[in-house]
Amino acid sequence: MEQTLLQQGLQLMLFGMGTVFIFLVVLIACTTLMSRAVLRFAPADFPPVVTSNATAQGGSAQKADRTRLIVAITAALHQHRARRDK
Amino acid sequence: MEQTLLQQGLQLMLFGMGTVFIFLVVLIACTTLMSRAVLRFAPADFPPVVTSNATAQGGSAQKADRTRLIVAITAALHQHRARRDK
Amino acid sequence: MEQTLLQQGLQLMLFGMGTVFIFLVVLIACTTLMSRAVLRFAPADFPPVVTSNATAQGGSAQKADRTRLIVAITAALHQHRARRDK
Amino acid sequence: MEALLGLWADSGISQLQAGQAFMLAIGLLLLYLAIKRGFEPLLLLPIGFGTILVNIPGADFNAAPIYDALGHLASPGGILYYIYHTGIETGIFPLIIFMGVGALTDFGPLLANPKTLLLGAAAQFGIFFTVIGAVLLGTFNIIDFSIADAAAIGIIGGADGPTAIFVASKLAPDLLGAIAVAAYSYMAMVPIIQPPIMRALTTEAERKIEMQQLRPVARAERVFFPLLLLLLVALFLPSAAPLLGMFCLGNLMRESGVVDRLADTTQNALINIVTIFLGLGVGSKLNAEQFLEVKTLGILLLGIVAFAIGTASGVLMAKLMNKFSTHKVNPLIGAAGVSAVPMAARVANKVGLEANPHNFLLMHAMGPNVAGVLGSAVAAGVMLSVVGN
Amino acid sequence: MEALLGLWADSGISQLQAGQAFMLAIGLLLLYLAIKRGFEPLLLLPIGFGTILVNIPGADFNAAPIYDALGHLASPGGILYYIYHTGIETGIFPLIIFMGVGALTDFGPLLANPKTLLLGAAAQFGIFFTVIGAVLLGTFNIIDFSIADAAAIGIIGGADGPTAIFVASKLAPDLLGAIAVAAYSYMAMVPIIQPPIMRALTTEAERKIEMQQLRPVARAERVFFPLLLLLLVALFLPSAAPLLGMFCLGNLMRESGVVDRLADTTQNALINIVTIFLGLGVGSKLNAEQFLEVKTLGILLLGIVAFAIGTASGVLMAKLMNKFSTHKVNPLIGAAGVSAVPMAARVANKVGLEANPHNFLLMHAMGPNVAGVLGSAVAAGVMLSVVGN
Amino acid sequence: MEALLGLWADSGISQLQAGQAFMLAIGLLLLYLAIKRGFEPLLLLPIGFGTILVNIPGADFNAAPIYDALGHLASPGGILYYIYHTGIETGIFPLIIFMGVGALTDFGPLLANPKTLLLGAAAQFGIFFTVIGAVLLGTFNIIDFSIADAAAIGIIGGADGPTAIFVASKLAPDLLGAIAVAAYSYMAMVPIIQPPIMRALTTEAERKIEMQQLRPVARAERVFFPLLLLLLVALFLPSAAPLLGMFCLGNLMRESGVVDRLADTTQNALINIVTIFLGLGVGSKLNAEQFLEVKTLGILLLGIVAFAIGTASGVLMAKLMNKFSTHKVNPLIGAAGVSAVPMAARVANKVGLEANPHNFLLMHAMGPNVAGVLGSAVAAGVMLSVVGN
Ligand code: NA
Ligand code: NA
Ligand code: NA
Repeated sequence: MEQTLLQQGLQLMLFGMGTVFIFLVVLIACTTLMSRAVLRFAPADFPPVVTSNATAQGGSAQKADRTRLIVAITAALHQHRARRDK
Repeated sequence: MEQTLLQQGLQLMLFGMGTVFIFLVVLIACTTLMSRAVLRFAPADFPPVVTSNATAQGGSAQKADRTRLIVAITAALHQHRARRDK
Repeated sequence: MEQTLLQQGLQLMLFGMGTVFIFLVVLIACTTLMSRAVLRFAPADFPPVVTSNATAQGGSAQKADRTRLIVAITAALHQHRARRDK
Repeated sequence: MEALLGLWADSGISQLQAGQAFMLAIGLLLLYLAIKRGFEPLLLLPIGFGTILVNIPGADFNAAPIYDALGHLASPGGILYYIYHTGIETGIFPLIIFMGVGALTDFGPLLANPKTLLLGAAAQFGIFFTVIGAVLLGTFNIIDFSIADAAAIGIIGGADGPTAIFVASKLAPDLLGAIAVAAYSYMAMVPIIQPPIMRALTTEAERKIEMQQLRPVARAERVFFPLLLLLLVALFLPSAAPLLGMFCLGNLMRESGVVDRLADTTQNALINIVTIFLGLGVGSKLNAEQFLEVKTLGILLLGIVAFAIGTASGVLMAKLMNKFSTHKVNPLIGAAGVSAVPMAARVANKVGLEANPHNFLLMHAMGPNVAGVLGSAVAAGVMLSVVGN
Repeated sequence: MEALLGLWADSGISQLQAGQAFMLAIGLLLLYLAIKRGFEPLLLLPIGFGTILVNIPGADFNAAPIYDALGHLASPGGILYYIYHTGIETGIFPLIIFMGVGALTDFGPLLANPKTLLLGAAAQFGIFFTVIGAVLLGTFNIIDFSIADAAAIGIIGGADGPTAIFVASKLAPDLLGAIAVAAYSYMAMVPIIQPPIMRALTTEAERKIEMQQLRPVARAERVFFPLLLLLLVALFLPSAAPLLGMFCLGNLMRESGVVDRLADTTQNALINIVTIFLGLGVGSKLNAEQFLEVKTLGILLLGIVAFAIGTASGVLMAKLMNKFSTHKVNPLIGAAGVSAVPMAARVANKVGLEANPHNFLLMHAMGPNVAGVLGSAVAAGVMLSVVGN
Repeated sequence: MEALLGLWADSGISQLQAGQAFMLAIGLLLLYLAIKRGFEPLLLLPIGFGTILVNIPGADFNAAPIYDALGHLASPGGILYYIYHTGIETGIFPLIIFMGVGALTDFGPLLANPKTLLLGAAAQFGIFFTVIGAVLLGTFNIIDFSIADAAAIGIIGGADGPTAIFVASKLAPDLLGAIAVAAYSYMAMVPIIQPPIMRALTTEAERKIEMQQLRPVARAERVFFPLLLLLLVALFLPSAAPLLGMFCLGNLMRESGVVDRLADTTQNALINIVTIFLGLGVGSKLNAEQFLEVKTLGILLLGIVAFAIGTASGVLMAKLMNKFSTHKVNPLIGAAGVSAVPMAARVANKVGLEANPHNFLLMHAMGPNVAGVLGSAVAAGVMLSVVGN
């Protein structure tokens, strides 16, 4: 017997949302386990800075580079000034 | 009756130069109207610098970037010196 | 009569190594002649710096750029300090 | 008789030209939205431009190449033909874009608070609710949507451009133009669509909830996460492997730290080149015959429903999670689960600041935001495996 | 008998090898011009290198791939075969280059003084005069040029590489190598070709004319201009739409300010990559059979005539404009109407400075210079629509 | 009967899945080597990732596209199918990489001391010795290698990735995956493989030999060298022209100084993009059927033999040269003749410093190092012309 279009749609919804939830729940579990394992076996491996939204999707690496450069220049000038003021 | 090669060539020249001139004259007219409309309805929208040939075909964006950077550094140094000399 | 696989392999080795050596010996000869000709007819064409492994395979141009920039900044600061100290 | 036929032909042509003129106006509208209103310009500018090009009468941008009997090229095709058929029909461009998005994605906030993945899951309800909407329109003969059409339209609710284009190119290529335009337009309109729904479904007190600062995330966690995701996909959901595999490759290049020059090119030159051609290729589907259909109206209508339902589901899921957890989440970040990275996260932050000027939700919202990307890629995999054959 | 056939074959081969040896020398000459004389090195270096590669006996760079009966690849083709057939025969590479040129073009000077478009129009007379020249050579059976050949040769006078390659690849692929080499060589020789003509046709007083400083141009004008151009092309000249459409896309990306990362990639990585392969592909047409023809001599001769006539027409049109206008233009900038951007504008500036050391014509000459790009693209459109079928 | 068939099918599938599971582990191993151990990550990361993708059951990354009777695409292929067949089977990707390597190669040290080319020649003995090894395995029916297989395996000893991939794709595509993995893995293991051999074949006194500082090299020499090399290839070894021609093009772009923007893109965006896809394409050949063969074991075994013999030959040739020359060379730099640029040169430098802390051999070792690239490209040309038909 042919399924109606509506039956197909409902099945797709149930199967789809089910899969999405199960998959992401499994991912939560595995991620949590993985993080714990990492923190136990390689605890010293922390980056100096926490996640920043500057590097999130859309931010360009070049912009980040330029920022870092400006920071470096500013730092150089500061250091220089500090040395001079001694 | 077949056209001779020369006839074809002459026709191409007349039709071609005609089209080029008509098209570009129409473009002049439309551009002038467009510019007037812009200057009437959005007069405040001027860029700080007039057109420069540095950005014309052949100039690379990277070069411009580097130049801007050097300008920035020079400015920083100047500012710094000025502050120091106070 | 068919050649055995081993015969083919030995022939490939002899012909291959022979070609490699002959080709590179010819290249040595031509390169030496070319270098002599260049040094005789265009002696003034020396680069300021000798070959550096920084630019060998694997080094990225961007890194070199950044290095050059840092050098430039350092130089600017030095020059500035020198002038100040006069 | 001949005169009549001629008349018909004329009117046919003039009708076609009316359609093309209308599509030229649509193309200009998209350019206006991109340039003046800032609606996802990286995509809508090339899409709008492609729309104009493909609707220039007699310019044949979409013409197929013609080969003579010996297989030699007698007449080359139009450039949009080549772009669409090599890059979009094959799925290559959306997959490369997805690799680039992976290389630009920071999973740090998600790793610091993995339960926000649930918000990204819940927001996908918008997708499947829309499928039902399309199916109902089909069932009641209002618009003639097939189940494949319905699935492709639903994916608009994923709020993720390359996913939508990838799915639509496989399931409903005729609707690709309308679907892509709807997806990117509504993504750009997230700051208009989402806030009223977010405010309606939350109390002032809920919107004021401050969340704990995220813990720092180790580099090793960042490296392992794309591999873990890849293996789970490999084991449980191979139909999502093209999208999520390329995404994980980009992210691994980013986080491994050993191939920075590859990651850099992926994030810049490569994704930019492909974005231009992807946009033009999508634009080539915005031709009068395929776009000026009642189906397009249906798609635009269903698309906004999808965004609204997805937003609501994310917020409600966050409220549900708060019933079972001691670490309260601010339900506003649930709305970021639709993805539309990073716009939806910024919206959550902004609405949060209105309620509590010291409450910066941005980083907290980035978790569900990228989770939404994964969620809709999973949903896409399900659709491709269920409907795709 | 067999001995004779063998002899013939041998001599045939040795003759072929003589041709190839000659072409290797041509390749080296092009490299010399590019590297030592600075003749348009971005194109002539890859073209010269491609010329050498394709003429290496037995290296098969131009070999077509061979497929077995089942459609599997039995023997892959040479890399130049793939480059030519995917990128040049289809027109894709010249169009992408044109997009890049659009992204590098500043229409500011043209917008500040739109009537300089007339100079760009007049200079295209070089194109059509050359067509007549080629047709006469054909009519009197000196060289056997068809009308399509004549049109493709004429476009050399457009002084615009991608336009010439695009037109030649459609109308006269056999002549593509010679046409591209002539176009780029003469563009590089503009500082030698143009000044005598410019001096001969102008008086000292005319060369001293100082022009008013250009008005500043609003950003909105810059954004609207490519759209305006695109719409005029769409309405009046669809056959020019591929070239000018891609050009306008590049320019819009540049000027819109909302897709800077796309514009940057278009101006750099993308145009550079395509330039290398375009050059190699053009070089692949510089093989002995196709290049060592009396036609090539005709092309080289007609090409320089085209440049000379174009230069003269531009200058004379400027003088004509001065008869009807109160704002005098310096007729030297008319020579920049041939395009050859930005070389011809620099030449106008230099010749102007000789007459009046305080007269900087560079920015004034950029207007007709970019107008010449548009003018020859329009001419190309006419030729493709009239001769192309 | 049906039950039995079903059982067989099941076991067949489960067997296949065991193979795929094993290959997934191999992919993870390659990623581990790339990320954690720093083994040539630019290639091994994409190769390892491609290995995982292609072995995901049901993900069809290697599926061929299906066309209907009218030639329309009924079902698009997998992305790895497209990458392999457009980029690797045709030889295009390795050739573009070679162009990029040329643009990154500094021939200065080689030009300052051209006789080090002999060291690069001698080290190729590893290639041909390995051919004999493979042939012996075939002759005694231990592993069924053909002469084409043997040649492709031998090229591992060239210690040059793109050359190995180019040759293997033409002579033994089934072995491509194993050959590429062996080549890159052993290149990464050069610091482990070479030093014992170098120490065993040299005396302490020999290792202490200090070499004269290299003379400065004129720019003209650098420009002429790739042209000279190209002409010699054109005259004497056309079968090596694809590899060495593209290499010379890259190097000429670098050294000519007139096309810096092209050289820059070749060294960065272009080589990076192609590296990613080359790696994925190679990974697509690491599928269970083609990799889980006894041949793979043979390849891995023969590959390490090739590296060892190549190292030894280079060192011994350096000692032989010292018998006939007054300018002594330190025999350690002979080991750099295998190529594996720049790793092998660094190893020579390190082992030299152990014997004499003031003896910096790095620049001296760069000469034989890049000579080894040329040597193995020449060897590749010989193999393609002798075995390729
Ligand atoms: Na989503
Ligand atoms: Na022109
Ligand atoms: Na080698």
